[in-house]
This record gives sequence, C-alpha cells and structure tokens, in this order.
Amino acid sequence: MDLDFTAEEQAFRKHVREVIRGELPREISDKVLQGRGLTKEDIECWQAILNRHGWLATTWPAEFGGPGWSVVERHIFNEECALASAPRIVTFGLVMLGPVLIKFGTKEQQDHYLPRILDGRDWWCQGYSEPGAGSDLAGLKTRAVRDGDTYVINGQKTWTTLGQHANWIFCLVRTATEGKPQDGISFVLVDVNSPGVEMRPIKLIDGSKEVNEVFFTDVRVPVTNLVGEENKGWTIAKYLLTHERTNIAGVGHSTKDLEKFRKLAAEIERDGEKVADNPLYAMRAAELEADLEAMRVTNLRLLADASSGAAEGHRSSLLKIKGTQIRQELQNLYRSALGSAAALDADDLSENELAVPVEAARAAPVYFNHRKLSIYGGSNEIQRNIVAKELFRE
Amino acid sequence: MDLDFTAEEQAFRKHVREVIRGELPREISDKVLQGRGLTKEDIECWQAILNRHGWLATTWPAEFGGPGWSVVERHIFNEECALASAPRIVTFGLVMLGPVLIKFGTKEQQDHYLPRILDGRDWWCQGYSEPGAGSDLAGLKTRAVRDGDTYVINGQKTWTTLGQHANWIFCLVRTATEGKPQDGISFVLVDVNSPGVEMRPIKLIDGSKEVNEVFFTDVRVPVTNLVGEENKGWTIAKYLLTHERTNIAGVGHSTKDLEKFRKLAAEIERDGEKVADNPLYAMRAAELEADLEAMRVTNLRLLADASSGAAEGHRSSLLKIKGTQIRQELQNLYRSALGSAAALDADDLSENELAVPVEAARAAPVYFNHRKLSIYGGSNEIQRNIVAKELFRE
Amino acid sequence: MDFRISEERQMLSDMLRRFWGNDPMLEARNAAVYEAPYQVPGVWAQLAELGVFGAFLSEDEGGFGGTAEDVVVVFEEAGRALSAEPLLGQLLVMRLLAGLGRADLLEEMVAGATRGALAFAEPALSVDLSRTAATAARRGDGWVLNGRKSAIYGGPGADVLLVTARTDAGLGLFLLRDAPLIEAAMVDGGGIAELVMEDLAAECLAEDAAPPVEAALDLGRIALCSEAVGAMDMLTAMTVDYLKQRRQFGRPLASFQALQHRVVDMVMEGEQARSIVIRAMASYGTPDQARHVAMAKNLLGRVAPHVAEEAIQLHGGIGMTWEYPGSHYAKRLVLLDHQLGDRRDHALRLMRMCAPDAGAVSRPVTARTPESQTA
Amino acid sequence: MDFRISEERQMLSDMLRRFWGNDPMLEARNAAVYEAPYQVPGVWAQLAELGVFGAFLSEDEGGFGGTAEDVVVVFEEAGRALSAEPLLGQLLVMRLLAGLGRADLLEEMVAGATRGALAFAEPALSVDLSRTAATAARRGDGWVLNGRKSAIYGGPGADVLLVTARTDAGLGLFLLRDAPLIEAAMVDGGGIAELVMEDLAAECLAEDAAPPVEAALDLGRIALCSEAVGAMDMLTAMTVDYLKQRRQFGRPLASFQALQHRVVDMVMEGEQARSIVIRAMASYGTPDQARHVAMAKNLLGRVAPHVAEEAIQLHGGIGMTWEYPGSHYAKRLVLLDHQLGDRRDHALRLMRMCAPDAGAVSRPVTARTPESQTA
Repeated sequence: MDLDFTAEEQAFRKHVREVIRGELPREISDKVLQGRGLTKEDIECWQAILNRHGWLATTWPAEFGGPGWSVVERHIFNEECALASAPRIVTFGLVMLGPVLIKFGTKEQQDHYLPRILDGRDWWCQGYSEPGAGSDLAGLKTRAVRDGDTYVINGQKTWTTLGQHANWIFCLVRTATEGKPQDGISFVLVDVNSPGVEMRPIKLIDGSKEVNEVFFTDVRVPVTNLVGEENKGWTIAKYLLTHERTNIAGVGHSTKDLEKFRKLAAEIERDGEKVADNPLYAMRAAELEADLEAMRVTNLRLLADASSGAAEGHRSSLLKIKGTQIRQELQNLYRSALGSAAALDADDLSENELAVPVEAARAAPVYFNHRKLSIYGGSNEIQRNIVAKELFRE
Repeated sequence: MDLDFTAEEQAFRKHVREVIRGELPREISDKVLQGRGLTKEDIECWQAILNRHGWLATTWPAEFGGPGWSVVERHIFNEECALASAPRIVTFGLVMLGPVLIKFGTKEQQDHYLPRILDGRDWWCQGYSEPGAGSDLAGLKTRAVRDGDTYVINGQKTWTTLGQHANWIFCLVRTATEGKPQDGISFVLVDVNSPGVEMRPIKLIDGSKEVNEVFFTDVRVPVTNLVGEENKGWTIAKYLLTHERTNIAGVGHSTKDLEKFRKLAAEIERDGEKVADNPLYAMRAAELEADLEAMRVTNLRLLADASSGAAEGHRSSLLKIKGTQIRQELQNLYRSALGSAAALDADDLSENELAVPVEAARAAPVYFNHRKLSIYGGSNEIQRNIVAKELFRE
Repeated sequence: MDFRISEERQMLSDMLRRFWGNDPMLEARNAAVYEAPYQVPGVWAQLAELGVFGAFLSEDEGGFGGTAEDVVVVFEEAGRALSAEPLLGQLLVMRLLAGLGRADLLEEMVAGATRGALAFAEPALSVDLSRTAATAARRGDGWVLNGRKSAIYGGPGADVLLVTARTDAGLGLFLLRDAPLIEAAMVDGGGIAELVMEDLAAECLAEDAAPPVEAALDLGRIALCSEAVGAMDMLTAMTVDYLKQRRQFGRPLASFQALQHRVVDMVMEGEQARSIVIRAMASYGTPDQARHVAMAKNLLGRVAPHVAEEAIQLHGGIGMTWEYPGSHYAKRLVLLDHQLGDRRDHALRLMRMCAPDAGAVSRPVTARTPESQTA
Repeated sequence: MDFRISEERQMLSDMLRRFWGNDPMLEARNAAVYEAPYQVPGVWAQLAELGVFGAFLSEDEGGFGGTAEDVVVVFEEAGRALSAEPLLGQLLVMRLLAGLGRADLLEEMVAGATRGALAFAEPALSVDLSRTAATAARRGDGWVLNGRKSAIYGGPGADVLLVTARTDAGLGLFLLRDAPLIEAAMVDGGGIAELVMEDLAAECLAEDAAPPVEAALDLGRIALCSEAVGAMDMLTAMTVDYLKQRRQFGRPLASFQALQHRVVDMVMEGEQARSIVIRAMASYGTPDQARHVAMAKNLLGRVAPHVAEEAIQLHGGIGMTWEYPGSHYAKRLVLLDHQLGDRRDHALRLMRMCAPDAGAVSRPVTARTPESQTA
C-alpha cells in the first residue's frame, strides 16, 4: 500500500501550483479568501487564464481540448486551485454540458458548442429544478411541444446558478406525458436571448444573488438543439448524477478553511485568551482536522478505484455527505470564533474602521451561504437514500 | 410563574427524605450506588419498608391503599428515592397491574389481588413482548383458546423483567384472529406455577440476568382470570402506554449520576490532571448539567399540566426521549472518565486489590445495561413516531 | 409551583402578538432593518404606547413590571415576530439607569422618546468585564474616555449611550450623547455600532458599576434566550407546515420518517429551551442567577443554531432564499449565539463554577429545598 | 498511490479470515474469554502456526513482516473475528524486544511458545509516559522496582512481562518473569492485570527506553484502530442483515427511512475509520506518526462507540442479549476507547501539536508534498 503520490504527480503538483500562484491575480484570490462576491469579469479572467494553459476543461478527452489528465492529476489540480483561493470553475458548460455533448451530442453539436465553451463565448447555465420538483426530477412540468422544426417551450425553472451571466441554458423538458414520469423527458439547449425567456434573480439568505428563476413563455427552439434522443433525457440526467464526482468532497476547500481558522484563532483574543488556546475551540478544531484527514484519504481511495474503474456509485454519495458536513462545520467554527464581531455585516464598513480581521468580515454570510452545500447537487437526504438503496438491496 | 415547591411540598420532601435515609439499609443503597445486582430479598426488604409507611403503591387511590399523594408529591418521592440510591420499585404489580385492576378489574379481582401486591405475597411480571413482536404489540401470537371455564394458552413471551422472582404474570394473549390485529387481544392473569409455564432467563450484554423468556404449553387458566372484556385487551394495553408517565424522565437518577460523576472526576487523576479539571470532560459535564436542569423544568411543567389535567400525551414521549438520552450520556461520561480502569470486570476482584474506586468498578457494565433505557417501554424511535404523528396530524 | 403567567403579563403578551403577528409586518421588517435606520418606521413609538418599555421597570421605577418575567414575555413575542427593534439596548440601559435612580431619563425612555444602548463589549472582551481595556480619567471637573468599544446593539440612532471603562475604583459607567459611532447593520438585521474613544468627554454615572452591569447583562441574556425560544417556536412551526404542504416523489415530505424524526428533535429542543429560560428567569436575583443564566445561554447557543440549520435543510432551496421568512428566523437564531457571550463563553463560566475548588460540586434538587431555605 | 495490499499480506489476511471466520468460533470465544484463562484453548498455537507472530517482525528480526501494514492486516482480522487473544501485549513486547535485539526471546514468541505483556500504564497515567510514577533502583548487581502498574493487557498467563519504571537516566524498561499479577477479565473479554511492586527484583533491559516505548505504543494504537475497523465492519453488516430480516408493523425494519439513514451514517463512519487507519499506518515511522496516530485513536474513539450504540439501538432488545454476537462486538468497540488513551487523551495530544506555539499551524496537503520531500 502506498499513499504517496508518484514522483511525476508530485512534479505535476509543483508545476500546477507555481503556474496558479503566478497567474492568479491577487485581487481575485483576495475576494475568494474573504468571501466577497466575484464579478463576471473576475470569473472570465480566471477561466481565460486556465484556457491559455489548456487546463479549463479538465474532464474532457484530449481530442476535444481537455488536458488529458488522470483522475489523480485532476484531483491535485482542484486541490491546488482551492488552496490558492482561485475562483471555482463555472461547471455548467465545462463539467456538465461538455461531457454530455461528448457522450450524447452529434458531431455538429460538438463542433459548434465545445470550442465556444472553452473560449468563453458561451456561458452556460442549467435548467433542471422547478418550483415543484427539486430533488425529484421525474416530477418536472416544463413542456416542450413539437411544432414542425421547432419545440415550443413553456414553464419555469429555478435555482439556476449564475444564470444572470449566461447566454445559453440546457434544460430538461417534458416532451411526452405518457408512461412513467421518467420517460418523456428531453434534454434541450436554449439560447437565453430567445424571445420569451425571462431570467429573474433570487436573492439568497446572505443577500447574494447567485441563483435565478427562469421563465419560458412560448420559447421557440430548433429541434436541432435536442441532445440525444427525444424522451430519453432521463438517461442524460442520470449520467450526470452518477458521473464521476471524485471532487465532490471539497477536501481542498476544507483544507484551506481549516488553515484560515487556525490563522484567525491564533490572532484573535477573547476574554484574555487566544481562541486557539481555548480548549473548547481547540478540541473541535483538532477533531475536525482528524475528520478532514480521514476524508482526504477516503477521497484518495475513491480516486484510486476510479482510476482502475472500480468505483462504486454510492461511495461518491458518502463523499458528498461527509465532505459537506466537514465544510459546513468549518464554516460554523470560523463564524463562532469571531464572537460578537461576526454579527456585523461588514461590507457596509470600510476596512480600517473595523475591529474585525478583514478576511473574517464576511464569516457569517459565507457560513449561511454554505448551507447550500448539503442541499444542492442532490440533497444529503437524497444521497443517504441512494446509499441506503445500495445497502438494503435484496 | 412560580417554580418553587409549596411550603407543604417542601415539608413533605424533608419528611420523605428523613424516613428514606433512616430506613433504607446501607448495604442495599451501596449496591444500588455501585451498580451491583440486588437479590430478591433486598427488593422485598425495601418494598416492605415502604409498605409499612403506606408509600408503596404511590399511584393507587387511597381507598385501595395508596398514599393519596398529588402528582407533585409522587414526583418528589421518586426523586428522593433516586437520590438516596433506593432500589427501584418493581413496577409490574404496583404501577401497571394495580391501576389496571382498579380501572378494569372486578370487585373480586380487586379484593383478591391488590392486598397481595401490597404485602408482597404476589410478585408480578409482565407478558407483553413476543419474539416476533417487540414494540408492535398488534402482531402478537400467543393464543388463548376457550375451553369451558378455562383458557388454554400456548405461545411464548419474552423480555419478562425479573420473571425469575415472580409467582404471577399478566399477559396479552390472542383470543380471536378475525378483524383488525388490535382486536381479539385479551388481558389475562396467569399463575406462574401452573403446569406448562416455563421461565428461562436471558443473559444480558453486561452478564446480568434480569429478563426472561416465558413459554406457555397448554397452560390452563380459569376464565375468571380475564381482566376487562374478552378481545378488548388492546384498550388496557393502550391505557398503560398512555398512563401517566411523569416519572419517565428519570431526573432523580440523572441528578444522582451527575453527582457521582463529579465526585469521581474530582478524585481521579489522569496524566497529571484531575478529570474534573480536564476541559474536555468539564465542558461535557457542564453542558449535560444544563440539559438536565432544563429537563428538570420540562418535567415539572408536565407535572403541573398533569395536576391540572391538561397534559398532552405526546409530551411524555419527549420526556422519555430526552430523559433517556441524558441518562445514557451520563453513563457514557462516567465510564469514559475512568479511562483504562473501566475495562476491568471488577466483580472478579476483591475491593482492596483494585486501583478503581469501588463505586466506579461496574461503570462499563452499568453503561451497557443502560442502553436498554432507549429500547424498552416503547423504543425512542417509537416515541418519535408518536410525537411525529401528533405534529403532522392534518 | 405554577407555570402560568399572570393575567397582566398575558394581556401584554397577547397585545404584542396581535400587534406583530402578521406577514406584512415581517415584510416591512425585512425591507427596513438591513440598512439605516435599521428599524421599522413607527414601530418604536407604538411599542412605547403598548407599554413595552414600562414593562422593563417596576412601579417604583415608573413602570408596571421590572421583573425577569416581564422581560421574558416581551422578548418571546419579539422573537416570534422576528423584531429587529433595538429592545436589548433599551432594556440594558433602562435597568442600569433604574439602579442609579435616573427618573428623568427613564420617563423619556418609557415614553419611547429616548433610546438607549450599552457599550460594554470590546474587540477582545466577550463576557469577562474584568478584562475591560477602555479607561476613564478625570479631566478638570469631568471625565474623558479612551479605548475601543464594539458590539453596541441598537447603537445607531441611540440618544443615550452608556459606556463602561476602568477607573481607579473599578468598572466605571459613563453617559454619552451624540457619540461618534461607527454604524452597521447586523447580519440578521438591526443596528450595531462600534465606538473609538480618544479623550472623549463623558458624564460619570458611577465609578464602580460592575455588579449592576453584570446583573443587567444577565437579564439581557435571559431576554435573548427568550427571544430565541419565540423564534424557534415559529421556525419549527414553519418547517412542520412546509413539510406538510410540499410533495416529493408523489407524497408529502411530512410522510418521510427520517425528516419526521429530525423535526421531533427540533420540537424537543424547543421544549428544553423554554424550560431553561423559565429556570433562569426564576433564578434571576437569587444566588443561582449566574449559573442558571449561563446554562440558558449555553443551551440556547447549542440548540438555536441547530434548529436554524435543520430548518434550512428540511426546507431545501426555499429555506436559502431571502424572500422566505424562515431564512431570516434562521439567521437570527444563529446570530443570537454571538451576542452577550456564546455557547463556549458560557460553558467556561459554568466550568469555573463547577470546578472542584469552587465548592459547587453537589447542588440542590430544586430552586429552594427546605434545607437551603433554612440555611 | 496504491491502496492494494501486497499479495503476501492478502494471503495472511485470507488465511486468518478462514481460520476465524465461523460462528462456532465466536461461541467458543464467548464461552472462554470472560474467565481465566481468558483465551480460547488451542487458538494461540494455531495463530503461531499461521504466522501471525512472524508478521510482527521483519526478516532481520526473525519474522516476515514487521511493518505497520502487517500489523493492520492481522488486527483487522482479529477485529472481524472479535478475537480476545492477547495479541496486543504480544505485539508491544515483540517490537520492544526486537529493538533490543533479543533474538532468544523473539524466537520463542514467534513460535507461540512464549507470551508477553507490557506494563506501562498506571492508575494515574494514560498516555503521558513522563508521568510514570513507578521507580527502579539498583540493588546490588541488579534492580528492584517499586510502584503500581495497571491495565496490563494480556497480563494473565504471560510468560514475560516488560515493565517501565523511572531511572536516573529516564524511563527504564525491565523484564519480569512470574510477576505477582492481580488478574481479571476485561468487560469485553480477554485478560487484564494489575501489578503491585514492592522491591521487586527485575532484569534491566534499558535504562532509558522512552522513545521505543512511545513507538511501540503508537503501533499498538494503530493495531487497536485496525481491530476497531474490522469489528465495525462486521457489526454494521450484522445490523443491515437484521434490519432486512426483521419485520415490524407489517414491513421490514429496513424499509424505515429514519433507520436507513442512521445505518448510512454507520457505514460512512466505517469508511472514515478505515481511511484514518490507512493514514496512520502510512505515517508510521515518519515525523507525522504522532499526529496521525493521535488522529486515528481520537476518530475511532468517537465513531466506534457510536457505531456500537447505534447497532444496539437498531437491533432493539436482541442487541442487549449476551447470546447475540453483536452485543459482544458492541462491547469491544466501546472498550477499545479505554485502551492506550481515549478520544480525549488523543485530542489533547493533537491540541498540543496544533497549538500556535507548536509551529504546526499549516500542514502539508499530502503525506509528502514535493516541498516537504526536498526539505
């Protein structure tokens, strides 16, 4: 047994780290570190940098523009990005649609859309959830009715992340109502600027605006925008849900967050004691660090299995549950460590007037924002159901 | 609002405390304190003492030999018994069957059985659970077939607590198989010494023998031993399940256990530090104490409601869940505080050879034994179901 | 033993519930309290009319209440309504001024014409007043203050600021008007301020006010805990309602046992929270005050954030939205633990009280047992 | 990166699983290990034949293993089988004797002819060897020991006892035969002993053996954690099986979502436990050893008792019975936390390592990052 990365992998990490630290603009990484909002330009800037290195579409095969990395290399890359406080890649085009087109799309669709994802001409968002159907995709109601060479779409999508920046949306729509609810769903690409598409931001608990509602009123879409077969969209949805999710645990982010906590705890004093020396904080941090170290290895074990093609699907659900628990607990601890200072909505104040360390100023809003981790991407309850189904299979 | 007990109640507590401390033999309270097993004689001795004071059947109306106490006085009495490390009353005759006979029994049954419960001539045990039906009483299978003036009983009961000491058992038996499973159940009294009754002890996880299996093979019981109507035993079972359970939280026991923990923690040293000064133990103890203090008030609130007849049934389920959680956590903490010394099965050693404090010697077995608290009397899962049913009622 | 509240308090409670108890009020709240002036226009005056501030004083002091029980009644309703009005600051200041016999100011405060806030916390001071770093010094006939104060709840717009600072005699209490506050919104709504003092002239109210400040803060903690109880009740009820209405996989979410059991735990924590508040309230002013208040703040600091997190999770996405009232309740329930000392601060208080050398190993079974009363 | 184990170790693992892997063996275990001699007759010799003790030594030392990985393989199978054989004492003594080059004794131990146990713990000493109170003094040509030793795992019936005691040079290590042990059963089965030493003559093996004893104990902790992983696996599987078979209210218990979700958490904790053991095993002998071993023992000290408690609860009454094998697994999983330092002892170890002045604030991302390797 050998937990070490190979010499090549270690060299890869060194190279990646140097490039990221060299190229990532400080003002962007500061925003990420401090939990402040990123602009569209910030994200485009970073994605353009990665694209220049051919590191943007890390899960695509080399012939479509991917870097041709192993799952381990991808893992190392993701970890280094998190440790450097790089912005998260916008996954909808790069991690979701791209692989779908590569697996289910026509040659024309691949040739047209994939390069535009890479060079940033198209910003994709996702139209999956509906107001009445969150984790239960089979219940979705948005209709697409065939009219000659076009579909006419009516309905509503929601929780569309960063839709405000997008010019394209991929949607699951109902194209038939007979048979099982999973049947009759199709996967369709829609130009956001089509007449009848309306995007409305949803303000979140922390005041951020990162998700949207999307309304479709008689939106006409050419049938060539169908991906895969009509009424077989469920297959694509399932493909994406069980698609390789070895990065789902967010170990890099948790590592960074623990580091942030330790730095803060060593700085701030409460009632005559550094938070780092307060045994109640110190024990929680020590135990969380043990959990994280275990999670790191759990993740590597799954990576190793994925490398050899032996990964079981339900184990990525375990990664998601425990990984998000650790991330949320770290946010919790970080917020708590600030004591009364966490109550200030510090975006209102200029830095130098505050008694709060600048990187901690948004601790509470970021904590609230991170509650989403256990809700989206299949809530942790859904993940538990998936694992239970596997465990209690007859 | 007034949390204090009245002057009368306080005088009552003082009196009860003095009598208990004066009368309870030290060798018996030591056994209770140290978690060592009680003999049949120990229990009989203590119950005879209480009976001499008229304090044994605390829930019976005065005309049947109860002390005529209010729910608050009963609560105070129970608490004082726990704090004095008195043996628990054997509840089957006194708390379960007695009230059932008083409510459902004939005058003859009352006149015959109640005095014999009080003076200890009869030791009752309970035949409810069956191997195939634990919390789900409707599924029970033990049959009683009418044959002239007798029932002929065949079947098996289990988890019969202290059955080894009993000469009588009350049973739920199936007298009809038509209709709903709850119908067709009857409540019958059986002489344990009847031909065909066999009692086999079940050894528990901690090595103790306090529960039994009971086998019935063609056991003949006069029909006069039926309590209430034939096929209406479910009504009696429900009566007992929802019967006043204001003592279910075990607040007195937890108070005693916390006191025991604090005493132990102040005595034993580990790696240069008293356990009491170890912040990780001290915090857990402090938080458990807060939980217990809240539980104490929660219990008093329910008592007050019970006094005014306003208690909601599902709230006693909440008492049971939280009360047993606290009790189990205290056992957990106590066991942990002992460190490596808890691993010794100390009954094997004479006291003076041990490095373990004598009252802590059985900490681990007692901890394991107390896991039953969340299982019996309707498991905590069943209690949660009961509360949920109330909460989510349309 | 009697857990009923008095008729007068029940009337106050009912009045407040009627006043606050409707959705448009919550909408107005969310529209107003996340930016200056951090209050819903007009509400403060109406609270005065309803007698809320009179409830903070005894009859001798010019009110009709003044006990911990009155405070609990008011704040539970504030919690149910998710009010972000600066009641806490007003309470703390009124109790301190009452102790000092400042009838002049109190009369204005009862009427709602004057608002107060207390500046006791500092960037490195949470609950241990002996760590106060700000200093007061005589300058001519008066006093000047130096240092930094933080977490001044209700600071923005307050007419009267009471400030703690070290004097030769102990912990002095000072009065400021028109203090140069740095103002901000709280993450869960309402105003908060910091104060940088550089030779700031102030009126000295007392050269050592440590015991009354401690007492006021403990009462403030009871108030916060009661507020949490009200907010938890509401958020749990909202969660139950949501699970009943919302269907997934063809059945109501309420029918999923795993979710049911988690809601039962929320309800149980709500009951425990209510109980510990009752205990702290009943102990207020007795030798058990510090211990029971610390227990209450510790217990609420554990269960209120848990209820908040569970409510968000059980709601799913909708619980994450600004538009849904539950999200604001959740924020309040979490941020409460950041005020007047958190779960861990109060655990440390308890640990100190329970340490073997603190002589508090065994405890009375009830608030006052016969023994302890005769002792 | 490769998580597969070597072919040789896989063979050892398979052999042990076959040897132990049947119910009658467990019955024999429960009949034998709760009273003297606390072992299943004949098993020890068979373990020697299977090569278990050889796996504790390298080829140089007279075995065919000797790494943490070998130890992990053996103890995971012991955990799965719930073996109460005194493997831990044997391991600790063999590693210490190997460091001292005592080939004579080791040969007998590999063959299973000699059994060893280590007496390092004391009533007030858990993990901090510097607190050792027992003393050693020269007497004539030899040494005599004074003091009290406790928690000697596998003490009953051991042929060789190694004892730690303070010398002028540090922590001495001494050898005893026919020590006057006070013997008892462990609550979860197996033998344990205490030792009272009053001018007890002993052979001195080393006048300061603190580092090797620390190393042996850390290896023992890895062994215990691996044993816990095996036992958790088994108990969780038993729970799954039980829930599938058992019906209540007309349906299998396995169909109740609240129970399902709790089993998922047990499985998740099992995965995390396995991972931290792998980490500790891989760090053994590196500068990260102490930190990763402390993490492992802390994590197992949290999750193993939780799995035990959940398993009992989910089984209901049957899980409380002596007859049901699961109850003995549950006992083992709880008692493991009482051996070689518990969850809190190791949390304190970690806290000391992570304290700001310990200079361990930031940590490498992987076992060996390029930087740390070149450093």
